[in-house]
Amino acid sequence: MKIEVNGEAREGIATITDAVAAVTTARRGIAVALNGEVVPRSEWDRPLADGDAVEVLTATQGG
Amino acid sequence: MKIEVNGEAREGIATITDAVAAVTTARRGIAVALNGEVVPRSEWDRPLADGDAVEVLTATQGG
Amino acid sequence: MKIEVNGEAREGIATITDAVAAVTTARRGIAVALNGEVVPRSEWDRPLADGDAVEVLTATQGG
Amino acid sequence: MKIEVNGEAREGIATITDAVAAVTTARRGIAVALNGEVVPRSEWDRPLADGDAVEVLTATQGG
Amino acid sequence: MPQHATARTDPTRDADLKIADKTFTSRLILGTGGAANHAQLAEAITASGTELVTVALRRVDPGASGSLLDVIERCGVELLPNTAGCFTAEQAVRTAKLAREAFGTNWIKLEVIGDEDTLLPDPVELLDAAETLVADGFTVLPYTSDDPVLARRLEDAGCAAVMPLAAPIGTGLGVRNPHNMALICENANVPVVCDAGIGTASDAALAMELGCSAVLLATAVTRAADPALMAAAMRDAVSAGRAARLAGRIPKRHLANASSSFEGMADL
Amino acid sequence: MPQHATARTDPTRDADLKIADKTFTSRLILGTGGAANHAQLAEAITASGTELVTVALRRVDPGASGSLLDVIERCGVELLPNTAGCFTAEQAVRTAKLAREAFGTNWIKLEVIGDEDTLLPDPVELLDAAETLVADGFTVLPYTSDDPVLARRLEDAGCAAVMPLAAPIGTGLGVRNPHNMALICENANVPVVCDAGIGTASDAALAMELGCSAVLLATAVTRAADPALMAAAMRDAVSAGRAARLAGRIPKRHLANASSSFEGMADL
Amino acid sequence: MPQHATARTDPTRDADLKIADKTFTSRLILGTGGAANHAQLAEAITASGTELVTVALRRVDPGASGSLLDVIERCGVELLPNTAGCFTAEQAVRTAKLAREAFGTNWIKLEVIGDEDTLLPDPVELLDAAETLVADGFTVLPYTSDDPVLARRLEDAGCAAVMPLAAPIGTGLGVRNPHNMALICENANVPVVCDAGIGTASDAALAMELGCSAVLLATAVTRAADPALMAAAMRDAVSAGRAARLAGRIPKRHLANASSSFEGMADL
Amino acid sequence: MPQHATARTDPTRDADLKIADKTFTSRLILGTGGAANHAQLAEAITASGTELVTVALRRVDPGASGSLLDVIERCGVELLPNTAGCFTAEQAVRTAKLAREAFGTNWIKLEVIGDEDTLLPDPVELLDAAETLVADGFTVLPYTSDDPVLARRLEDAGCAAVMPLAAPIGTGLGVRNPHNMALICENANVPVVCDAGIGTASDAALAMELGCSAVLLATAVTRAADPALMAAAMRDAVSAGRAARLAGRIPKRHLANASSSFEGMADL
Repeated sequence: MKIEVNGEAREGIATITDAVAAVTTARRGIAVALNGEVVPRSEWDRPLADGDAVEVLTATQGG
Repeated sequence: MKIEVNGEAREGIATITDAVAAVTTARRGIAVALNGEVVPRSEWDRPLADGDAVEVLTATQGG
Repeated sequence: MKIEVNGEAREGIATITDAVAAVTTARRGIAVALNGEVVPRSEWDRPLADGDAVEVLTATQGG
Repeated sequence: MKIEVNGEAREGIATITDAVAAVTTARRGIAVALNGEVVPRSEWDRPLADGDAVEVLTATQGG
Repeated sequence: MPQHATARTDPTRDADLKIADKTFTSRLILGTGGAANHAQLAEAITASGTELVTVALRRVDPGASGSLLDVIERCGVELLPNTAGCFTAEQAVRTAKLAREAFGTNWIKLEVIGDEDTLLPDPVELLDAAETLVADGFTVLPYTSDDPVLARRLEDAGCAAVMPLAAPIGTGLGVRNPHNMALICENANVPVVCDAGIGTASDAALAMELGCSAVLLATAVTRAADPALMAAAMRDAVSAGRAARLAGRIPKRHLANASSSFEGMADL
Repeated sequence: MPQHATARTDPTRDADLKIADKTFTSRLILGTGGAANHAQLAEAITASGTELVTVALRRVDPGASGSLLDVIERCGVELLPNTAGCFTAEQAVRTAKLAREAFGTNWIKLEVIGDEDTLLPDPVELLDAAETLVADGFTVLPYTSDDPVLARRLEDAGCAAVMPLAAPIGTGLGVRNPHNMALICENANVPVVCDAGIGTASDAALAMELGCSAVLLATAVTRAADPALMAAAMRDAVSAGRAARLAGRIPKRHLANASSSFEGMADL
Repeated sequence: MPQHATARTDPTRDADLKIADKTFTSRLILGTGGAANHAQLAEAITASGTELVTVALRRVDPGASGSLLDVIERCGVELLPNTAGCFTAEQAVRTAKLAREAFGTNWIKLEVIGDEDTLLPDPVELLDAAETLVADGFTVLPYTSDDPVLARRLEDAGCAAVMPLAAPIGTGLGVRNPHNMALICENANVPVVCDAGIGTASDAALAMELGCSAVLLATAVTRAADPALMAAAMRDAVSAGRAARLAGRIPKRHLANASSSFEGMADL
Repeated sequence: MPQHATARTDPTRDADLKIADKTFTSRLILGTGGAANHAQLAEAITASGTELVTVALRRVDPGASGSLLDVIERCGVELLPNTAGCFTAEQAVRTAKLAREAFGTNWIKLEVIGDEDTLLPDPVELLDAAETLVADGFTVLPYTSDDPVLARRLEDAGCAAVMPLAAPIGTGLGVRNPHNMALICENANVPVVCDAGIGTASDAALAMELGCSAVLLATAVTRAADPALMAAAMRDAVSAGRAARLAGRIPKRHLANASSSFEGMADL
């Protein structure tokens, strides 16, 4: 199953939790979008489908 | 039948042609709106209905 | 003998000390000009001549 | 006899007329200073002395 | 060569103003509002050298003496109707259609006001009206703010020109934001007409130097003490500013640059 | 009426520039410094419409090709020599006398510089030189700072005009201090000529609007990408600014003043 | 009396900044963008005295050293996420929802850009996004142009503040159009925060003098040679401008008004 | 580190103002003219944080209530007498000598006015008086125009500082010619004090940003609606402007410079 995480295709990602773990160990200040829509943390364990695009975002310096 | 021409109620106005004649002798540079919609000159003779509002407009100084 | 003190003609003024006493009881922050020239305090007792003009000056609000 | 013309030492210059001829053939719009002082054209033939400094000036572009 | 000189010294000669299908020699558009009477207006139009004047559409005034259209015709200039006074896109669209009917032109100076104290345009209603009128075949010249993004969107909507304000109508404050005006001119692919807020000749010249293709003004001329003389001033200011823009001005320097060389200074 | 219109639209018609014993139709004085060559200079002089050009006095250059005086003569304009480059009153006075001898004119643009980076005038040396030259019968036109008190003292010393700078020579920064320039114009009883610092047309127009009687510039024209075209721009800018000044501009307002009346708005 | 003096000399004492449900003592909001590193950022935040700093939302960077959130927490200031980089209302709305999820705040600095060279806001998309987010319960602080009509419409849409730009982001040009900024402040019923374009202390002071309730800046501090010192400068400039506004400045005069009376002059 | 921060954020800590033999922590000099009464003046002096205030010398007023000197003493600040109102060098020199006798200080703010409407200084009389007073052992602080050449000559004459005006006394017009002010600061080897014409906080900040070492003002504070609050504003504005100058401002750009990087943008 192919999942895109932050623009990179990855293997072995079954859930959003997996996707987050793949790019960061941080838990605070993290938000996730699945195919453009925000996914509340309570739903991070629901299974992903092939071709899903996951964005794992956090705070960076900005004006 | 009551017709409003340029905001004034008038009697004895059957057509737009009558309405125009009631306020000006000019023919050039005149446009007419019936209840907000422009009426081409070719249709000035169609009968008005009670309560119709006619606007007879022309050029004035403007920036 | 006529002496002018701060622009006003006065009688009975024999010395600069008299002139100063005629317009103020203050001693601090006072300077005196006799006919345009500054007179140090040490010389305030020297006699004035008829027609002398004495200016008794002090600090006022200024920019 | 050494004469300076426009900052350059020159030989064989006996008069201002010589000095002018040494640097230009123009006659119009020319003024001459001898040791800093203007010399009217009428006096251009008076003899120069050793060490005299002659300035031969004309119009140039200026603001 | 004198011929060449003439060409060179008349920047409009080789660079007429083209808007949609029309070409103008004059780069000054005159608003007719504010003139004390028709005679004074005619004199100002003549002195300005303009070829295009704006008019508003209002209820016929039975008591009016003389026709504004006759004045414009006598002056031999074209007429550009506006939608002044409209606060909504719908009102402005209806007014534009009435103007087309009245004057037989599909050109419209599109004004949609968002505030009655400043008479500043409403960006949303303005863009909406512009899209509707372009779709209906109008040649739309929108009076807009000096917002470069809004100007771009109006151009993208098919407007034949964009007309950013120098300052609010009738204020005479001149180009309040030269930086925005320059940004608009740098990015526009249609003529930029500086519209409203001009107070005096140097304001008009500056607008042209910033890259505007033309200047539209009314109050500055019609309400000046001597309208005809101010009209002549604006005529000259617009060509001066245009020529200065084309001539390539010198750079600004912090320190001096001698115009009389020190070379060859006499030792006095 | 067209005749009248012409009169009205040509502010110089009824108001020539008078300095000392001379009268000029043009209110633009052109400095010749900075021109790439004589042909370009001639073209700029012609396009500018000027009647008076400045020159500096320097050692004759044996290698010079052609005479600047011939160019000026061919253009049919008068010559105003300057004392550019002088740092003391004595130097300037000597230079003025040499100029009188060379060109047969007692007119002199008096420059006494106090700093070589900014080329700004030295107020003390300038006033000293002005007094000496006036006493010697010269018609003195001093290049001065924009200090209203110094301008007054130069006028009191008998100068035929005062020529305050807009900005340092060749900087093209425009009128740095309009307030001072206005104060000088309000109080002067001789013509005020804005001299130096002009960069583009709107600068020249502004100087005239502030009340100057004329503008003197060199670099802005001679070093522009197209000197002749910039000369034409300056010609028009000076008459535009003069006309705007005479025409009585509208007051500046904080809020808008409708140029299209709301009266008679249709109910759409 | 010294107590009174203290009160008088601390304009924020009696006039805290209130936005929606929050109150701030500092009227300076600091953007974190552009800082060379976290240490420098922390020093600048401290020196600025700010209580609110903006952050952007971006993909987690596995290689990032240290957490920006830790820095902000250590400085004891609140966080305001922005939607920087969004070009459409939809993108901005999604970003705002993600920020709410990530940081547990419903406050959002709404940016919807219309042009990548100037980063100026798109008025139509901005207003659209603001309406959507307000309806979704967000406290919306929109970064907007200095268009008074757009500012009014954003306020009418329920924004908690309006944040007009002084000049384009990062340009340091200062308040390009003081007239528009003043018009916005005169008419707003929510706090006006001057956002973007500030370059130096006097710019920030001027924004407050024009009536702004606060100033938001990033680049001016983070990219200054000494960010902490510039942060202190901005802190003082904002309170100076606010105090000057409250203190009632003297009117501007054309002529002088003696501060030392001539009365009692000695005859010397 | 907090200690360091403190040092960094207090630009005056490492850079006191030195004039002649004295050192000041505050860079604001307050003129006492225009205050409604002594109580208000005392409050303003305290709020301003100044260490030096100016006074004029006038005939004793038998009816005067309370002594200005007592007020100044109670505030614990030093006194700087001026020669305000003098029109000639001779008058100013005599006044300076009387001030030295009255107050036991050889410091003098030298004013020699050339025009009673603008109160602008007379360059020739001013320089003459400065030379005389320096020779007589005075520490001379001349109130001068913003002419860089005159400022240089005053410095060469031995003045301890130069005090160019921002604008005429009491006009509140702010720094009319920032270019001249910057040129003076770049070239001066003595402190430059911006004296007269300041109207509000941003004016004072700008003067410091241009490179002035201090600001002297009276009317802006004493005639404000709330003098003490404006005094606090000026105190903060001067340190803000000084800090901004030292901090190294960002360059001005024509186009934007993103403060939120586009890198890492989510694909939404």
